[in-house]
Amino acid sequence: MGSPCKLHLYLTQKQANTVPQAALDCVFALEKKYSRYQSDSITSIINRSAGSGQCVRVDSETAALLDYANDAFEQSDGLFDITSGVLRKIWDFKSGILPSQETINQTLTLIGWQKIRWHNPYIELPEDMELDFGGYVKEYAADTLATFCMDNGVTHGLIDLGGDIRVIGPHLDGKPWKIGIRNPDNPEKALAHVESTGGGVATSGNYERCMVVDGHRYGHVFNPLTGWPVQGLASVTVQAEHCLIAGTLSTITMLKGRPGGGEWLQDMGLPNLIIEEP
Amino acid sequence: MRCCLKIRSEYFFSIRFYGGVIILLSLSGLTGCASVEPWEKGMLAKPEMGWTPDPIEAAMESHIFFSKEGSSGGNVSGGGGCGCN
Amino acid sequence: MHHTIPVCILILIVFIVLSAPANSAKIGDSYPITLPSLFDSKKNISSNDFKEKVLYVDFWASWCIPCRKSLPQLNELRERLKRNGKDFEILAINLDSDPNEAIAFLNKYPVDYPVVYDAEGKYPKLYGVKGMPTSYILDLQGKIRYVHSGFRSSDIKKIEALVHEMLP
Amino acid sequence: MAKKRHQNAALLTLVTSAFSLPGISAKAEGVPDSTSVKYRYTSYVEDNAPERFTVEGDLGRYKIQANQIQLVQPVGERASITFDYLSETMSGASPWGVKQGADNQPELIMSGASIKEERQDVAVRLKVYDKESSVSFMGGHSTENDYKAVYGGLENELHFNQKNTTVKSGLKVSIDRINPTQEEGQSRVSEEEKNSTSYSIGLAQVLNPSAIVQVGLEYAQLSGYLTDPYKLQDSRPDIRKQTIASLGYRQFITSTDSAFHLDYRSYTDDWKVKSHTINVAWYQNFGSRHVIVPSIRLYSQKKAKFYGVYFEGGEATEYFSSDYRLSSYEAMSYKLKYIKYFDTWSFTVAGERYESEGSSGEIENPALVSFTRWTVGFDIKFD
Repeated sequence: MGSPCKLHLYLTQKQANTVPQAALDCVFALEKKYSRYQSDSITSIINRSAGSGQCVRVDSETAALLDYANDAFEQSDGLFDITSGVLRKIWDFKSGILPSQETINQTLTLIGWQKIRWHNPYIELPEDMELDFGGYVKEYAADTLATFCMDNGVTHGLIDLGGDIRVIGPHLDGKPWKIGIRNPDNPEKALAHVESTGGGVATSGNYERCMVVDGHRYGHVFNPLTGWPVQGLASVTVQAEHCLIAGTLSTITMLKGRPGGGEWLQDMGLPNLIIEEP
Repeated sequence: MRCCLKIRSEYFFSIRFYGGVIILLSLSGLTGCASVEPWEKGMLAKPEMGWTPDPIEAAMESHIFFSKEGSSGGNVSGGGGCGCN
Repeated sequence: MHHTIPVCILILIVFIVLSAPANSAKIGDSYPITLPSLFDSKKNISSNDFKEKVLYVDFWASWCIPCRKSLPQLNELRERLKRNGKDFEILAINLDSDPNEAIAFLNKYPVDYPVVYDAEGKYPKLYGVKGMPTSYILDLQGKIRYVHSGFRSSDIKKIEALVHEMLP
Repeated sequence: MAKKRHQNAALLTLVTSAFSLPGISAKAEGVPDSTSVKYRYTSYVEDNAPERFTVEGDLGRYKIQANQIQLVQPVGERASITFDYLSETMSGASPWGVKQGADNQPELIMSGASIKEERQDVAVRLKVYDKESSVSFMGGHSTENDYKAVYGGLENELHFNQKNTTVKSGLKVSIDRINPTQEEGQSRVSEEEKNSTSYSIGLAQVLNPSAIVQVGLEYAQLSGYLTDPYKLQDSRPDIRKQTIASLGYRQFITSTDSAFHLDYRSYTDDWKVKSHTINVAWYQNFGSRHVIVPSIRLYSQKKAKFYGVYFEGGEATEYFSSDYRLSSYEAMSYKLKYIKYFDTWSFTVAGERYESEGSSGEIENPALVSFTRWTVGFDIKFD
């Protein structure tokens, strides 16, 4: 999934023979199914059909993910939008050049979940629009993997899919896992730690990729309503029962920025850590 | 006793019987909406209200009738064999 | 004997005329419940009594086959959640036509949570129960948050995880 | 990270939405439903060939003793497997044919010696069910020393309308191989095949909280060797097309705690056999432990077009049979059944008396059977 993934599992000998390989297969299968880069993925099939006037019938898992995206879109007032991936094309961080407002405005016409016709299990995309499950499928994969491990009798372990974490259960001695939260200014150093004996931890950061133009820092998290990178928060970490929920909440908080994001997240009543931009 | 229970065949072969079955089939097809709520099905759920409350005995019965009578069918229970004698 | 066919036709016709569409509760709706206890018809129990808790409203009947599994397993779940300090309660609404059958069932499969009796089937109609059993999870505000129809043993884990998520 | 006891609508929406995802909640092995075992012993004894007819051959009564076992084993939470085993022993003489005796009375010719045969039938059925539907796959095998059958079937049920309406459809196929035991002085076939296919559709409708009705239509086609190799001068067409319409009705009567069953079947085929069957049963509960079920079955049949009591010879008759089962007759049977329920098992005993008689205006076939059947058994549930 493009970022380092680590599985820490306490297994019996019997489990060790089967679970790790099956778990990896499980992740690769999800990657293959939802990757934008694989031409036979469901994402590519849906995206290729855009503008054809044809609808695509999706399987029940994809349908549930689309339903979830729809709910997240509504609950975030349009900020959590799986059609916003096209913004990446106009924001070239290597070039160090800002896209023109005209380009952004043009791209915004291709964004908006509400423009997509989604009648479970049929989806139809207008021309040139794209779906990108990347914003939450990694978190979902962490939960799926945890579910798989638990179904196979694993009770102690931690799954880390590139920073999206799902704890299956504590260490063998019952001690919680210590999860470090990166310092946005110095990503190699942990700024704080959270402890978990079970559940999901997800962090949304605006620091992994960015560019500085005229002394202004532009991060890689885009507001789908304005087409501009969001500002105000450097990193949001949320703890919830499931990694998917934690990830969605941290993403939405990040998109809401400062001060709205923090207030919105506090209302959830979930353990969280927000690092504001200086 | 037997003569009283004898069936009057002429009546049974009349057109009214087939007509009745056909009308029933078409009427049942028209029934679009429910009138019995899920929580009102206590009586219908009783074992003695089943179509075949004792399937294993019914299978034996239908096998006997199949091998001793000139017509068969119309029931759900399976089973094969001849029972020709 | 030969009157059978005309009688059946008559019944079918009457049935078609009587049919009517059903109501259905939605997520976010709130329908407070007040019903007499199954064991004491003079004692009313209301869903508002559990406002500080996540309330699992379970519509059941003694003749419903999955209920033989769901009631004992829900009782265990409630016990487990209580031990973990979760503000969780179950309110079981019995829909038997004869309350004595429900009492006989509970003698065989006892539960610790409150059981009320809805003789007229008022609440299942209001909630739009589509099968037996059907359950609704109400949040702290009494709003419906989850609807589940039928029961399989694996559902318990789902309910448990959901309650944990609702009561972090 | 401060914890806060609070519920937020947006969070709950996301959480409940996430719970529809297959990877989110543990699949967890469900506790399967209980396994059940049923056993029945049946004794079937035919009356002697009627005394008013002259009989040639063995007079021994035809008897069947059968043992049936059924095992229902749930598989996971959405499927169950049913195993059926039947073993029966048949003994006695069977009618070969009828000839015109002295004073114009039909005379029954019975098989010379007593036959003793065994039949074994094994069947497996897999039923997979979903919320609003179910599919069953069935296969089985029946063997006798002179007869083998392999059969299979497919059944589908769809529920509509909050399960108030059920549409059923079915397909059954059977391939039978006949290998008659040769006896001296008889010219019989060596090996023949018989195939049958049947299609059925049905519709069940809940009428009110205490009544349900079901209608069904079935079409079956039998082809191959349909002649009875054990009957004299028997020769039948090699195809038989059957149409069956059925009607069922169940009514619960609260005031007496009883259930009324009515089943009617109308049968017709291209051999011109027509029949009507009516079965009425009354299930009377006595408390929750005892059930008594009296029932009555009336059967009326019109003869096949090539049926005749005696074989008259001649060249004009392409097909002929004097098989009593193809004659015009009426039959009545009455049955009484008792079921006693215990906590985890139940006991059943049933007795049935069946009598048949030729239709008025017809020469009665002397081979028409009357029999008495007893069945005892038990059902056990393992929790």
